[in-house]
Amino acid sequence: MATAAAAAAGVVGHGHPPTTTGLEHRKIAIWAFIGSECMLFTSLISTYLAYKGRSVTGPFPHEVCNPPQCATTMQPILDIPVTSVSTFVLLMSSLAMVMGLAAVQNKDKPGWAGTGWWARIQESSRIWIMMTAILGATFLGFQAYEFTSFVHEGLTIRKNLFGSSFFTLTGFHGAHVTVGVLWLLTLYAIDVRRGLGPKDALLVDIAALYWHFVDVVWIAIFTLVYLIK
Amino acid sequence: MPADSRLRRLAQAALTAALIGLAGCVQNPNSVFHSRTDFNRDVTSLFTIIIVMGTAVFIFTEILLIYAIWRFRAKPGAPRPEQVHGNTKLEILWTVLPAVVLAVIAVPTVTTIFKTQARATSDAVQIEVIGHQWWWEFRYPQSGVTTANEVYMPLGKTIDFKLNTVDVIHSFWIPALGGKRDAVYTPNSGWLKYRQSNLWFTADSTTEDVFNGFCAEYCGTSHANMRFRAMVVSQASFDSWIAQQQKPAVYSAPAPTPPPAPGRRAAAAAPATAAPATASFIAFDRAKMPAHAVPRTPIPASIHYDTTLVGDPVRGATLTASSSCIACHTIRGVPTMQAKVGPDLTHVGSRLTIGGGLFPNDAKHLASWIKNSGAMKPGSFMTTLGVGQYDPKSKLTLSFGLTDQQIADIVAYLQALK
Amino acid sequence: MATAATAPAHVHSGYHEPTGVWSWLTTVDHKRIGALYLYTALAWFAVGGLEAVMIRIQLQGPNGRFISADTYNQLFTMHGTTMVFLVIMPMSAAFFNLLIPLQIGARDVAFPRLNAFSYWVYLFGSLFMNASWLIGAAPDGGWFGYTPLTTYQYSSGLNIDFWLLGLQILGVSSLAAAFNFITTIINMRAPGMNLMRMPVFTWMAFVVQFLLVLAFPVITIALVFLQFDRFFGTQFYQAAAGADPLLWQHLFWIFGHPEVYILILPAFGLVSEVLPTFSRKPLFGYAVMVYSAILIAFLGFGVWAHHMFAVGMGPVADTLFALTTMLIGIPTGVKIFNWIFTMWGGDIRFTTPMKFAIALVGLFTIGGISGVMHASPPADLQQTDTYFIVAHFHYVLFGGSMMGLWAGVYYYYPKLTGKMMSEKLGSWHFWLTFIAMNLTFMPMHWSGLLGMPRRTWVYDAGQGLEIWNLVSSLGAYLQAVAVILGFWNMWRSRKAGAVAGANPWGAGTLEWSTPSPPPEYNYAVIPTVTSRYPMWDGGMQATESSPKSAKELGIPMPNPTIKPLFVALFMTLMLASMLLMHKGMPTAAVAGIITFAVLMTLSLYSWLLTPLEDEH
Amino acid sequence: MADHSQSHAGHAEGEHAHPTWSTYWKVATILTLITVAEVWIYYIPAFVATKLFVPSLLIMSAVKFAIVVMFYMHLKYDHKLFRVLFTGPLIIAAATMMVLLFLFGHLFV
Ligand code: HEA
Ligand code: HEA
Ligand code: CUA
Ligand SMILES: [Cu+2]
Repeated sequence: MATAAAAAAGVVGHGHPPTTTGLEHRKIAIWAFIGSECMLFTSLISTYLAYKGRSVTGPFPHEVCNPPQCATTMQPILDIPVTSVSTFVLLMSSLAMVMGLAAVQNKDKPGWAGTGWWARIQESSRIWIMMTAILGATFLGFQAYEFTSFVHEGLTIRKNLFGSSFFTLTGFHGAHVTVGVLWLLTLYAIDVRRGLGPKDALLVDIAALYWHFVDVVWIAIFTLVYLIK
Repeated sequence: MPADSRLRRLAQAALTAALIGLAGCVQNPNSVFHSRTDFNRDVTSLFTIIIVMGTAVFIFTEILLIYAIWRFRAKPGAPRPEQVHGNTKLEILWTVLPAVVLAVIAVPTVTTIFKTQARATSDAVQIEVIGHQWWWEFRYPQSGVTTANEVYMPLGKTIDFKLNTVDVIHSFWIPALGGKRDAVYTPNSGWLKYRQSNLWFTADSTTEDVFNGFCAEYCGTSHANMRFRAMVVSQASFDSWIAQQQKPAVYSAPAPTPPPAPGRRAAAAAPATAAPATASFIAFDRAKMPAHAVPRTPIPASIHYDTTLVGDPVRGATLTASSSCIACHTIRGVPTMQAKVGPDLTHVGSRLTIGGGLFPNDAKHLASWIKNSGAMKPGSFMTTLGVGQYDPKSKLTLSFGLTDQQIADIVAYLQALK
Repeated sequence: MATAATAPAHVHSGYHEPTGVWSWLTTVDHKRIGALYLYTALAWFAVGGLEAVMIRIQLQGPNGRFISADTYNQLFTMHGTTMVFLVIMPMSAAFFNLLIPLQIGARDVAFPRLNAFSYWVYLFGSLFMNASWLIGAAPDGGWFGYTPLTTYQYSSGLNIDFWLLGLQILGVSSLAAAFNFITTIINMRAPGMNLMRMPVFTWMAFVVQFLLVLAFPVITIALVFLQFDRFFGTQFYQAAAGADPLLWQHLFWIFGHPEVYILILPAFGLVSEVLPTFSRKPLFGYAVMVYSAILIAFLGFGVWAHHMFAVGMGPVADTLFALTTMLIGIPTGVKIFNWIFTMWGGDIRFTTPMKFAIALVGLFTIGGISGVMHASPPADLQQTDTYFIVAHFHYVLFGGSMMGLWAGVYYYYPKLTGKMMSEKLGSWHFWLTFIAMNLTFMPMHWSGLLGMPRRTWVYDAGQGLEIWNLVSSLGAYLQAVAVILGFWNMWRSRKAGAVAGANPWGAGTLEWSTPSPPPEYNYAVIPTVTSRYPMWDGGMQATESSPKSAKELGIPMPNPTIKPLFVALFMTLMLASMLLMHKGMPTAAVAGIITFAVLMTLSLYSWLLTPLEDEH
Repeated sequence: MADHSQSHAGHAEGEHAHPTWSTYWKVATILTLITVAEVWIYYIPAFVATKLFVPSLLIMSAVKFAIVVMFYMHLKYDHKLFRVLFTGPLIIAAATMMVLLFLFGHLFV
């Protein structure tokens, strides 16, 4: 029987043998990578929380800092309204992302989304991918605004423990978003050059998984850093 | 519980047998098995259980292994052995047995944890231990005494050490008296609630003696040279030591007497020798110092000092109070000397060692130290003072600095500070 | 070994694999990459060992003056760092590369070019870190670089910068490799090779990859904090700013303890292959061996603070970590006893690999038991930071990891090179190593309990330490001889060794069905696996030679490429540029970082946009 | 890593039921609503003062986290292997964070 199996397998000699699980290599890799990222952000968030309320001088995230602790009275520095908006933007980018993936996966069946202009939009992977990138960039814009205004209000990465751990944590997340945006733009370029179809779905899928993960990390950060006093 | 105590007795026997020459032996002054304190007695009895258990497991496992490989060594032409794939019963057995052994270790472990980390008794002698690169500062908050590298404690009294550091992490360790505790920076604003930065024990089963202490946490260049001595003395001696330490420098600065020429042992030295008579017990008697407590670090070949030189403490006092010593050291009673960088020298003459327990406190070593501490102790932050000395930090040979005679004067003065 | 004589050498095969430097620089063949890992790691072992020998010369007698205090501190720091990150881990990686695809019946790893990348990053990273010796600024903060000692305030030299940047680089290598092997093992198993038929080495490798994936991000972050503190003046470890100096210790050991299982499990895996072969019996309790490893790995994340009992975490935390730590003794014990019972009732042949494997069982047990002794906090207060600890981790690291890896070298050398290593030399190598390592490390238990702190440049006379240190030093010198013998054996056997057949040891696992050395495509026909030991159960026959090339067989193989090497090089240079900051050249540093970042990204794109293989 | 891209791309997708775009929009709406709720209670001092504030925030963000992972990352529909690859690390990460916060005196003390 072993020989029979071998003979059968002989055919496999040409081209690639099917993967054991029938899944794509890169999809497994990206999930393993995401698992690893969990520990990365856990370390960052744990540090932020461990140092919560231990800065010896202001500005502080949620509390007023009065002299002598601070040279002059300093108001709580976190800007919840603005950050809420940027949070919303990032959430919407995830929506755009899934729409983009769906569009790519269904390229081969035109009209899958029904009829009418809205269906046409739904079927256009380029629109959604570019939209995701734009929303991501918008989020980064908000972050840039936030950082600069903090610096003007006297909170730098050197100022106090809050500054160090806050900028490093959110900065790491921002860096992840930046990479994601570049990745999406690359996909967009490919889409424009040769069009992304179902056989490239994987390319978009792994980018999407990464993007959504960066999004859920922000969900955690928004609550743990911004909302909990 | 009797079972435990029986085990303990058996263990004690096994230990003394197994670790003969290790536990409590004279040639091994720093053995961790000296049971001089309540702390070490608790640890030793716990450790004994662990060692006995460990040894048992070790012997059992190794014998099993050796027997197996001997018994089942290849025999020529032997048939293919039976292809056993496992045996659930056996595997359960050797999951349970270790669990039992571990339980035997775990129970006394937990009880000892809570016992040794309980609050120290309220009447305990408080000592603040402050690590510096690379020497130890000891403060007695109850009596306002500050000293360095030699910590005195009363026999039979509980001592509560609070650990802190001014720079990197150090670790306070007197093997014969107790375990380690790291000196991690803790803000003066009170000890952090979630960290136990203290260690206490009672030296109740020893005679008056000197024990070696070490820094056990790597802390930079001279980590190896960050030693100290622990003197356990009778309550009476301790009290008189404290009384003496509380005094300002007993050799009060320049006396009006005309400074005598060098070479003549002048009356000037007299106050130095006379002064100490005021206190009955000043310091542990050099003569009684056990051999293992006498440092044997060699003086580097590069440092020469003519021991026949006779110093004049009066000139020494003026020199000290006006030279760069003032940048780092305190000598209470001398207005110019209030710096807190280096060890407090108010009673340096009464100490048995210098340089962080590296050298005996005699003229030769003290002089060599002042000349070139960097050569005596790698990384030492004290400035090189001897003229013509090679300064390890600036990598230059000093064209100016103290002459041997000046150093002799300073040494004479410092030695007078009993 | 009967086969060895009759077996045709691989040179008989009709085609020749490309040779020459270029073919090695551009290779994406997992076997060649494995070989590169192996030889590089052994070279670093010589370096790390020589550092150890210098340590021992200095400590041979009291108040030694052989080297300066600063040099000593650099030596033990680099010795530890080298042995852990540049020797044991890459040597394990060598076997991952060589064996995983062969053992699961695959033709390569999932991402061949990423695999090459991992190796080049490791090579450049290790060279970078050791370049510090050339400017006399080798890392000197201890292998776990405790803050605040390693912050700029207390270590303003480049020493620590080399250390932390070096570790960042090496981390990239390990992580990339880990994702690669996880995918490979999950997704490239031959038909019939279900998880519970996988060779135990592959299983251990699988578990280790998860440890890597979860442990390395933590030290990466800890190092990022340190880097920011040193380079940008952040305050993560600045006690004066309210920071807790213990943050570093926690983050480091959250990585550090899993790391020690990263160091031992591959050796366990190798031994689990060697013992059955030479006992001619299957591994005892295969399933339990697998589960215990998973359990060890899992528990390994919950014990880190047992390295910190002296900092005063309070009784509750001490108790918690003491208990979790002790628990780990149980699954590990299961392994030890299962190995003994693998040999039990067997027909044991004492070949060199078998000798090393048995030595692991015996010696690791010693280290493990002393480990359990440290696990008791009150007792550990008398052990921690003394030579008793040094004894513990050398028994587990040398007696465990090193012994297991040497067993692997002797066992798989025929598969890698097609030649047998000399048994006579091997026997000498083993016995010398065995005696010498005990001479070196056993006395350290005593010097530790007699009050000798570790990391001490000198110890004073008359403390009862002279004799123990002298013996340790003599043992170390003897080890040097042993190592040289081992190296010599490897070197000469490549030419002089007897020709090895496909399965010289009469082993049972799949990799032994391939010719020695295997062709680039490993298996002309992807095997169908029917049992754990197909070579014993007649499920597989050995293929002695493979006359045809991949092209002739129409097997798609990845093209060689230099691109991963360039990406690795530019990444290393990018991080290395940071050094200039502390040389007072921030602009130059930034310029360097940007330049190399751009170059890296470009070569990365050109790598990603070229298909792996020619269309067919 | 363009490795092995040619062969049967998107293999896995075909096998599993897929969330439709309406699911996606529903999820988006829920996410938005929860976020609004979160920010809203942040501005109710009375509620912030209560012991419920922190737990409720944690729960809400946990829910957001979960639905994004389940629907947008289609873990709910995908091969269970991915669930293992993600939840395993997540559990270890969460546990580590808890213990760390305890050791730094922020939890249970
Ligand atoms: C290969 C690496 C490796 C391995 C596998 C281990 C395994 C273990 N280690 Fe070790 N350890 C290190 C490498 C390793 N260690 C290093 C490098 C350090 C020092 C770091 C530094 O400070 O520089 C260290 C330090 C270290 C410490 C800190 C000591 C201190 O600094 O104060 C502790 C404390 O608990 C410890 C414990 C253990 C335990 C309990 C195990 C267990 O996994 C061991 C389990 C095995 C056995 C127990 C033996 C076999 C079992 C049986 C035969 C069954 C019966 C046994 C019993 C019932 C006990 N180790
Ligand atoms: C797997 C890891 C590993 C290995 C294999 C070793 C191997 C050895 N180690 Fe150690 N060691 C560590 C890991 C390891 N070590 C770690 C992690 C530390 C802690 C560091 C720290 O505190 O920060 C440490 C610390 C350490 C110390 C304590 C230093 C101190 O605290 O002050 C000592 C002291 O004796 C020591 C000795 C040795 C010796 C003698 C060997 C011997 O086994 C070495 C044998 C090898 C050789 C002798 C090399 C022979 C090669 C040649 C002679 C060259 C030949 C060249 C050609 C043929 C080309 N090691
Ligand atoms: Cu202080 Cu080591
Ligand atoms: Cu550990």
